[in-house]
Amino acid sequence: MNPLLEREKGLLELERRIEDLRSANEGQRIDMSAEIASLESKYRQLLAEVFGSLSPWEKVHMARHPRRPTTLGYIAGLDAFDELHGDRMFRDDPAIVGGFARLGGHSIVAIGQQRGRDMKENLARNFGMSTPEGYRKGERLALLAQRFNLPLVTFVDTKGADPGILSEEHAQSEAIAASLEVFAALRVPTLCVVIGEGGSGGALALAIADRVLMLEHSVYSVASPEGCAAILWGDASKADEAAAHLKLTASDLRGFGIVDEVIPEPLGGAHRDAAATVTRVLDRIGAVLDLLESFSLPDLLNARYEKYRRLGSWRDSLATDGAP
Amino acid sequence: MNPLLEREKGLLELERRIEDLRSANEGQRIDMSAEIASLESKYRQLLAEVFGSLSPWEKVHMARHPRRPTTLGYIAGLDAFDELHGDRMFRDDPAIVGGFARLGGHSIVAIGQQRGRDMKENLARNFGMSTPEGYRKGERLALLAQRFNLPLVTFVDTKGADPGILSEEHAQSEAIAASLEVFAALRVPTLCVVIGEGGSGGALALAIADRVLMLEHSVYSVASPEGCAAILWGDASKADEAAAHLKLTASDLRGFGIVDEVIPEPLGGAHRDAAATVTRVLDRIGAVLDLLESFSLPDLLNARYEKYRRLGSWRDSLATDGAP
Amino acid sequence: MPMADWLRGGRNREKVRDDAAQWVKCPSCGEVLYRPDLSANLDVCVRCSHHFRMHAHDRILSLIDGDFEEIARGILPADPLSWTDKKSYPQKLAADAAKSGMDEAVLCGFGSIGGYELALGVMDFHFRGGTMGSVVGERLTRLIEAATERGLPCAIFTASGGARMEEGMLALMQMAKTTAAVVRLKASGQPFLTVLTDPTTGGVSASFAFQADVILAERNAMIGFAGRRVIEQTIRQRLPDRFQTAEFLLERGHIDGVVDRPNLKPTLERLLGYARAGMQRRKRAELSA
Amino acid sequence: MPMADWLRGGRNREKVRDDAAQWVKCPSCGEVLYRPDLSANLDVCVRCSHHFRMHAHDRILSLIDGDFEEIARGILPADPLSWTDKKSYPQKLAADAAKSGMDEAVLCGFGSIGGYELALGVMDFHFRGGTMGSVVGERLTRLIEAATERGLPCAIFTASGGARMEEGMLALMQMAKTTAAVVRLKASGQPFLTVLTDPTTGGVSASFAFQADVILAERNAMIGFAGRRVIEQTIRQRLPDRFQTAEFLLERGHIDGVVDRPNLKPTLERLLGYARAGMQRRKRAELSA
Ligand SMILES: [Zn+2]
Ligand SMILES: [Zn+2]
Repeated sequence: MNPLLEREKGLLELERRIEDLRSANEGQRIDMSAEIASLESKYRQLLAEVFGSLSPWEKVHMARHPRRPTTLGYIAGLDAFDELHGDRMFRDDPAIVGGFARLGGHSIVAIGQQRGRDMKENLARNFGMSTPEGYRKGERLALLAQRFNLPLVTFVDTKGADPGILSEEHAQSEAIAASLEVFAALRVPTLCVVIGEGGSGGALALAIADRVLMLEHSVYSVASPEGCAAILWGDASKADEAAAHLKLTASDLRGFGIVDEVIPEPLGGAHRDAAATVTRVLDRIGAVLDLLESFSLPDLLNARYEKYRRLGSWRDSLATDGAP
Repeated sequence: MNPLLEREKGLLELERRIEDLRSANEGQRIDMSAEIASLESKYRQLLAEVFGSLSPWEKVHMARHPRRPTTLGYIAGLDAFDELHGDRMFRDDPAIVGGFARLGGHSIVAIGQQRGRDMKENLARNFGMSTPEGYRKGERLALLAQRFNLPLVTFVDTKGADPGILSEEHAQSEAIAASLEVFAALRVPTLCVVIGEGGSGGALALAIADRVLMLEHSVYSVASPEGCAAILWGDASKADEAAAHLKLTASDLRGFGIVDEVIPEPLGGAHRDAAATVTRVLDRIGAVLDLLESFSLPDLLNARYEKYRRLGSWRDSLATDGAP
Repeated sequence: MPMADWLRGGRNREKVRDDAAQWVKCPSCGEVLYRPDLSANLDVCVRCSHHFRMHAHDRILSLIDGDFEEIARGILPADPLSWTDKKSYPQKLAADAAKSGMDEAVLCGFGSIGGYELALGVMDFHFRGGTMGSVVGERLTRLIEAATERGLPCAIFTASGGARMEEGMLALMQMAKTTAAVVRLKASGQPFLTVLTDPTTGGVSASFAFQADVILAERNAMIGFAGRRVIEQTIRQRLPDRFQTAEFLLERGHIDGVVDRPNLKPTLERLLGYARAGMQRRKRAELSA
Repeated sequence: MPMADWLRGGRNREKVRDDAAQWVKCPSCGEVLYRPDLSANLDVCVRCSHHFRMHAHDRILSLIDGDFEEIARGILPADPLSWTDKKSYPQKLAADAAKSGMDEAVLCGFGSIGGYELALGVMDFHFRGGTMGSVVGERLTRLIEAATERGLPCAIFTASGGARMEEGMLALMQMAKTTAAVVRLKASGQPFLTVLTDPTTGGVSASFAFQADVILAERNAMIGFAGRRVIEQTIRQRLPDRFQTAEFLLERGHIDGVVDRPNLKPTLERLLGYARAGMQRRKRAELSA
C-alpha cells in the first residue's frame, strides 16, 4: 500500500466537502461563500503541509503513485500515434509501448515503459519491468527512428529490469547492453523524459539521450531503495534510509548534470492534475525538439558523447605532472 | 536407407578381397600379382559402371551419403580454427558451426551447416536443419567477419529449414530474410561451397557469396525432390522424377550462372577419398580467396550485386519499344 | 496510363468478371454474397469481416489516388527448365492467365496514396498461387531499383505460396536478387514497407516480406515459412487453428501490426506521412550543411 | 615501467602477500593448497581445476609478454554523495585498498600478448566487489579512447557485483559513458574483446561486458544481470546450480566460448592474430585505393 494514499485521504475528504457545499450553495437563499472560501483556504494549507516538501522516500512513492500519468497517458496526448509491435523474433513485450507519432510540427518515434494502472494491467505488463524482448523491441524502434530519420522520444517509468528466470535465459544483460549501444550511437536527435520511477539499468536502456527531462517528483536511481538497502544492509525495510542516501530526486540529478531539465508538477503531484501535467510535459518535449533540430547531426553526436563523457566524480592524484 | 550404400556393397566386397589377397601375397612364395591386377581391373570397371554416370536422383543420394565429408571435415583440414558460439540471445544451434580460421595465408571466418555423421549426431544437430537461432548465429558471425575485416567462407550442407513449431514461433522467415540481407551487403569477400545437399531457403541463408563453388556430386535445389513431388503431385515417392525436373546438379547450376565453379570429386564420390576431397576443396578455396583479394571492395560489391541481378530467365515482350 | 484504361489493358479483367459466378459463399460465416457488393466492400464479408483474397488490380484500385504507372509489364515468363509434368509449364501459365486476368503473379508501378508518391508492388495469389519465379523477382527488383533511383518509399503487398517449382533454382535465386535490391533501397535512406496478405509463405516470406522496416499483415492472413501441412506431417500432430495467423505472429512479436482491410489505405497514408517528414528533415540538413 | 617495479609500485602487493595465510582450502574439492603453489598455477586448483578469483596484478602478469604501461592510475575515487552508513565511503575504500592492494576495482594499460599490442583492462573483485563507480568508468573510458586513438584492439576482463551503490546515479552513468566509448572504438574498426570472470553481474554485465565482438568466459564463472538471490526471492524457489554459470550461458548462446584459465593467453593470442590480419587487409586496401 502506497503511504501517500493514506495521507491523501484527509485532502480527498476536504475536497468532497467543498464540492458538496458548492453544489448545495447553488440556487440557495443562504449564501455559504464565506464557509466555502474558508474551507478552500484550509485545503490549500493542508496541501502545502502534506506535499510542500517531500522526502526522497516520499518522492519514490509519488513516482509510484497508482494514479500518476503513465506512458500511455502522454501518448494519448500526442497529435497522432501509430503503434508498432514486437522484437521481430520472439514476443511483443507489453511492458514497452512504441510507435510513430506526431507532436505539433514534429514527426517522431515514441517509446515508453508502461506499468499497469491497476493490478490486472500490472500483471499483463509485468509492472512495467521489461523482458529482454522488450529491450529488443525498443532497440528495433530506435533503429527505425534512424531509418526514417525522425527524432526519438522515450518515456521512462520502470522499477527496473525483470528479475525472472526467463529474462536471464534470454540474455537480459546482452539486451540492455545492446540497447545502450544503439541509443548512444543513434543518428537522430533523442530526448528522454523520466515520468515516474527510473529504475537502474532497466531505465537506462531507454534513457541515453541528447536531453534528459525529469518530472519534479520522479525518481531515477542506480537501484531501487529496497534493493539498495538489501544489498548494503541485508534489510529491504531500510529503504527510506537508502532513498535518502541515493540522491535519486530530480533536483539531485540536475545538480550532477545527469538530468538536463526538471519539469515542475502541480502541488500534490502529477496525478492531482494529470491533464495539465501531460500538456506541460508535451509542451516541453516540443520545445526541446525545436532546439535539438537547430543542431547539425555531427554537433549533436559530439555533444551527446561529451555529455556522458563528463559524468562521474573522481580526483586525479597525478594531474599536476600531466599524467593521463 | 540410402540406395547408394546397397550399390556400394559389391565394391566394398571386392575391395576387401583385393586387400586380403595383397596381405596374403606378402612374404609368400606363390606370386598372386596377376590375380590381384585382374581383380583391380574388375574393380575399376565396376566403379565406373556404378558411379560413372549418376542420375540427378542418384546425386541427391550421393550428396546425402552418410560417409560424405561434412563441414567439420573441411574445418578439420583448416590450418587453425577457433570456434565461436551462439546467437547472443537464446541458444547455440549445433546445426551451424562457425568461427575464426586460417587457411594458408588467409585469416577468415568460416561458417557451415553441420549434419550428423550418425543417427545420434543427427538428432543432436537436427539433421543439419538449422533453427532461427542458427541463422542468427550465422548472421552474427558474418557480421563479425566484417567487424574483423576478414573474408567469409561458408559450407552449405542442409536438407533445408527446420519444419518445426518452435522454428515458426521464433520467426524462421525473419531469420532467413535477415541473413540474406546481411550476406548481400557484407563488406568483405565472401565465398560459399556447396559440399552436400543445398536445400532451399535454409541453404540460401548462407549461400549468397561473391563466388559459389560446388562439389561435382552435390545438389542444390529450390526444394527437396521429395518436397517438390509432394507439392506438385501430392506424392513424395515421385522424388526421383522431381529430381530430374529440378535441374539441381552442379553442372546444371553452373550453366545457369548460379554456381561459379564445379569442384571434381573422386570417381565414386567424395567419401571414397575424403582426405583428397577435403584437400582439393580447401585448395580451391585458397585460390579463389587469392583472386577475390585482388579486387577492391567497391568492385567486389558491385560484382556481387550484378551477379545476382542477372539471375533468372524471362522474355521482355516490350523490349523493342524501349519499355522498362 | 489512366486507371480505367489500365484496368482493361489487355488483361481480360472484364471478361473474367463476366464469366465469374455472381454469387459467392463466405467460407467463414456461410453468408451468400452478391459478388458486385462484395467487390464494393473491398472483398470483405459484410457479415463476419472475412477477408477474401484480393486480385492485384482491385487492390491497386483500392489504394491508389489517381493513375497507376505500371512498370516492367513487358517482362513475361520463359520456360528455363523446359518443365513438363501433367501439363507443360507454359500451358500452366496460359491457364492461370485466362483464369486470373494476370500475366504473372505481381503488378508493379508508381502511384500516390493520400498524396504520397510511392513504388507499389502487389502480388496476386490467383496466378500460380503467387509463387515467385523469374518474372516476379525481376519485376519487383526493377520496382525496388526504380524506387531507389527516384527517391521514393517502396511498399509491397505479398501473397505467395513460395518459390515456383517449375523454375527450379532460378526461382530460389529471386530471393537473393530482390534482397540485393532491398539492401540498396535501404542504403539510399528510403523506407520499405510490406503488407502480408493471405497466404505469405516460403521464399517470399523468408526474403523481402520480412526485410521491411514496417511489416503489417491483413487480419487472419496465414503467414509462415514452412507450410502447415509440412509441419503437421513432420511432428505428426494437428496444429492449433491460430498457428501462423497474423494475430499469432503479432503476439509473437514478428510483425508490427494487424490491419483490417478498410484501414489499410489510411494506415499506409500515415506511415508515408512519417516517411515524408523524415525525408524533409534529411533535405533540410543537406541544405544547411 | 618494468613489470617488476610496477607490481610493487605503491600498491603494497608484497605486504598483502606476506600477511596472507599461506594455506587455502579449495571451496570446490576441499583440497588444502599452498598459496605460492596456487599462485604459480594461475590460481587454479591442481586437484579439481577450480578457478579462484584472480587479483588484477596477477592476471596482467599471467597475460602480458613484457612490460605493462599503466594508464589513468592517478584517477582515484571521490565521495560525490558524501555517503555514510556504518562506515563512510572513504573509510570503506581505504579498508579495501589495504586488504586488496588495489586503489580501485580496475587496472588499465597497454602491453603485448604473444607479440600483439593491445589495450587491456582488468577488473578486480577484491576491491569493493568489483563494483563500477566513477573511477572504474573513467579509467575504462580512457583505456577505450586510447585504444581508439592508437589504433589497437581492446580487451577487458570483467569481475563485478554491478554498480557501486555509494556513488548512486553517477555509478549507473558509467554504463552510458563506457558504452559511448565502445561505440567509437568499434566505429574506428578496432575489435573489442571481453573475458567474463567470476562473477560478472549487474551494470557491468549489462554494458561493456556484453558489447564485445567476441565474449569469452572463464570456466564456471557466475554471469548474469539480476543476482541469484534476487531472482530466488522473486520467484520463491531455489535455482538450479548451473543457472547463470558460464557453461549455462554457452548452451543458451549468450557467449562465444568457455575457456580454462591456462588456455586464456593462447586463445587471446589467436584472436589478436585474427584482428591483426584484418587490420593488415585494411591497410593494404587503403594503400591500393
Ligand atoms: Zn462471412
Ligand atoms: Zn579443488
